Amino acid sequence: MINKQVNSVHDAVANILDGATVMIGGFGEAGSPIELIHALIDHGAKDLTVVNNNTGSGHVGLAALIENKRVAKMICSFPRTANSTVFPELYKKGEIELELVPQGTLAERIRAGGAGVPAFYTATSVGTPLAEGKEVRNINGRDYVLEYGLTADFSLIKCLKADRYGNLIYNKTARNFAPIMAMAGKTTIVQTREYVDAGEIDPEIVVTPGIFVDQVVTVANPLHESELVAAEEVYP
Amino acid sequence: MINKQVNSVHDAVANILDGATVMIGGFGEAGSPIELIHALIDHGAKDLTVVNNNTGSGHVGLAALIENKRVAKMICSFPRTANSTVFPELYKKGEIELELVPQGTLAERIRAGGAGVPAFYTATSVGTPLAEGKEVRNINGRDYVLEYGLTADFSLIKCLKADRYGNLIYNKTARNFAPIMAMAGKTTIVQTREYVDAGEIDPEIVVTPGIFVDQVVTVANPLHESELVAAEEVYP
Amino acid sequence: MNEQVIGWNREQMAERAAQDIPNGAYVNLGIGIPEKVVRYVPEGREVIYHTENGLLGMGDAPEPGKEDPELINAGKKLVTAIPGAAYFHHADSFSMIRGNHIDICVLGAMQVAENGDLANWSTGNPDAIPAVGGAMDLVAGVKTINVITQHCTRNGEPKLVSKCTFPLTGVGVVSRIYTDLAVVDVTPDGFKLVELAPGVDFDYVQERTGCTLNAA
Amino acid sequence: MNEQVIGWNREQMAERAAQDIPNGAYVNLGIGIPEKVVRYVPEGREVIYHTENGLLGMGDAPEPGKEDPELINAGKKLVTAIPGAAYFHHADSFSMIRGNHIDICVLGAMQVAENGDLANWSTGNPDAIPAVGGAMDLVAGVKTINVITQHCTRNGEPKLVSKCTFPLTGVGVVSRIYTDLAVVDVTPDGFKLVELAPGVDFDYVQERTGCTLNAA
Repeated sequence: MINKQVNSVHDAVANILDGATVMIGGFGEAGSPIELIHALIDHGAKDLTVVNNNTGSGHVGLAALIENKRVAKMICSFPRTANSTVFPELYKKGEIELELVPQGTLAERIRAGGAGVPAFYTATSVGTPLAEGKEVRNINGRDYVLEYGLTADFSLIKCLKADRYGNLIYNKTARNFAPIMAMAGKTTIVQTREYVDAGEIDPEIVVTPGIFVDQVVTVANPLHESELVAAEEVYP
Repeated sequence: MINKQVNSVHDAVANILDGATVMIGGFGEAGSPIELIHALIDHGAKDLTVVNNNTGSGHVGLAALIENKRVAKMICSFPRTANSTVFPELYKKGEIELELVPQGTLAERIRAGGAGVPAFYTATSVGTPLAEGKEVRNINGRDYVLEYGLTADFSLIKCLKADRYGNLIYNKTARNFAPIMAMAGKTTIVQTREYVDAGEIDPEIVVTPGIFVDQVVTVANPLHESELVAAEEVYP
Repeated sequence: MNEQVIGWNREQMAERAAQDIPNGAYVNLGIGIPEKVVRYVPEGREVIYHTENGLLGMGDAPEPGKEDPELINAGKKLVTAIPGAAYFHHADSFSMIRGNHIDICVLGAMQVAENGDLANWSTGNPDAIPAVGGAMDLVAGVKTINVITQHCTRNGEPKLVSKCTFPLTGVGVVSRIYTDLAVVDVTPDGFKLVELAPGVDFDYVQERTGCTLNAA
Repeated sequence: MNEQVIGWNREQMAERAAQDIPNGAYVNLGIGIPEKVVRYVPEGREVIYHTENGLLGMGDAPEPGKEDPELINAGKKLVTAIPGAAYFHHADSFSMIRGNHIDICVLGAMQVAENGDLANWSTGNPDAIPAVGGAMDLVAGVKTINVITQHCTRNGEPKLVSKCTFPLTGVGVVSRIYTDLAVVDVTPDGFKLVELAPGVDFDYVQERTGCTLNAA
């Protein structure tokens, strides 16, 4: 029997080692696997390289992971957001590294990593400071920069429903980076609001096929980051 | 009002000019837009470059398009199949050109073309005759060949259901190349079994978003290629 | 001071930009004033709004009580989805952008140069936290890039300039600029006035522009 | 002649190959004998079969009356989908392959060299129509490549050879070979016997192998 279910968020993140590269789904609050992130804080792994579009808000979730000094480097497109103070402070003090990547290039690099494409060309960033030091190639009369695929030791994502094989569907714009991070993670760990048996998700509507998923943990009623931020909650 | 519906398969293909590059969906019979192909034969455009995984069967559909001398060049991965005699005969006589591409490289080149990625690296075909003449690059200790994105002037595909905005869903393994060809075609023409108003396909299950679709024509009961081949039908 | 009492206000700038969006266009809206464009689709037209976090068919803000924190736009504001919308993941979303499938993008700007160069992501201040988001992808991939911006900064510095001094977002990418004072096209001959806001004359706009403004 | 009365038949070769597929594996099956492997999942195991034309969770042939010409495998034969299956497009399907997500691929072969080189797509005959399908993608991307093949050609030529004479599908890619006579591993020291088919002895296999076969 195939069974990817694990009993708790703590069990799910237990194998994440110091120094690991961890992709974390979500665009702002939408899709952020906040219970998995909090479990990762409890777990204690440090010197992490974290890939996420942002750097979290307030003092919970990804911001708390950063605030607790677990993250050596962020790879993201937009490290500033409303209520985002943790990353800027550490960055200004030189205590955290930043690799700034245009959002579409970030998405394509993650997808490439998951698809076994080691590198590709894109017109994005040509002629800007973010192309400095990168190989530029003219193809059919237009300049493109060479970008490399990104993979991760672990991907932490959130979904709406998962079946026993790890097939996933999502809710609205919470889908965002999760399907491509599931592809790019050597071990992909999913928190799902609902867990069902194989066959209960129509094969035509599966967004992430189970082949990309290693562990599934049920979090039926996930916390809402924005509510925690509004209440000025601090984790842990 | 946005309305992508056209009245007939003949209207749908009327703008395809001689010399056009045309992607045609389908993997064997599954997903082959046979009514659009037959309309293209009637329309008469020639010197076409056609992208399809195969070269058709019997004397209908894609095989008939080739047999009627409309195709100057095929880009495909597997030009031989059961009941496939038309292409082999023309090829042996030197009357049709073949660009043979590994199936996954073909799929990725089409996807890249649609995604604005002009070129990418892949390990597929390294050390084989299909890599001859191609740029090889070592990335992190492994050799990869450089492959270029593919686009088309027109893509002809088949789907199960389309809405007024051109959002599409498919049937089972008839999906195959259609979603990526829809992305890679400057003009994407769709034959659908069922046409519905906007809002009648759940936004969560749309496979091809309407942005990739230009024209939709309803073919409620498409012909089955295998039945026509078994009956030794010849088109036209 | 004058800029605040004459010319177009923010809503009117968005409304003016919306006038130029044809029926059936696929449009991406940047953060800030551009977000307001979604409200001003002219009568008789249908426009499909794309938000790069994974939605085609974005609608305006939800009614109270209908908010879903998992239905947001690129500015992380709550939005709705119209009937006929589609959700997709980030790589597919940026395939639409990079692959030239989006017809028009309306963005904010720090500076636009007369050759169409755009600077809208960084002041180049070494103490600032750099943040780029999807801006570079949008200007590299969308067919037509329009800008909505105040004509001048709060300090009265022109934002339409001969050459950008801030780091670029893209080279030669801007087509049209909607400011509080005017609509200006980027042409091979530089900036060209298209339309003046009510109560604004050419000299007034030229005076507040960092280089030659060609007459309409 | 002997090859047809001693050793494993085609069904038994498929069954033997299936024994080595662990519970939970994601497996792609090539055209021909490998297609038969789907029938022989050992008791107590669940295996998910991938077919590159867009299905994970492929089942065996449909019952009469339940055929759908739009539900086929890579060999274009009618198949079924198990509960828990998923459909996807060709680029996603080959992302699974190229991206190292498939655990095992079982393929046919024309020749396998003792260094693991595989030739299974072309005889190199200039008059033949070249056709490659997904074979090169599979051998480049799948974690473990196993081969099912007759030990010799119909003319009695060995298919396990010191060096492939046919054009390659991939370089150094094969792990294990299931023939009608034996199971053979590719090791750093060349071919190594793993198991003999019933009624077959080592010398019989060595005689029909084009290079040294190391004993088990």
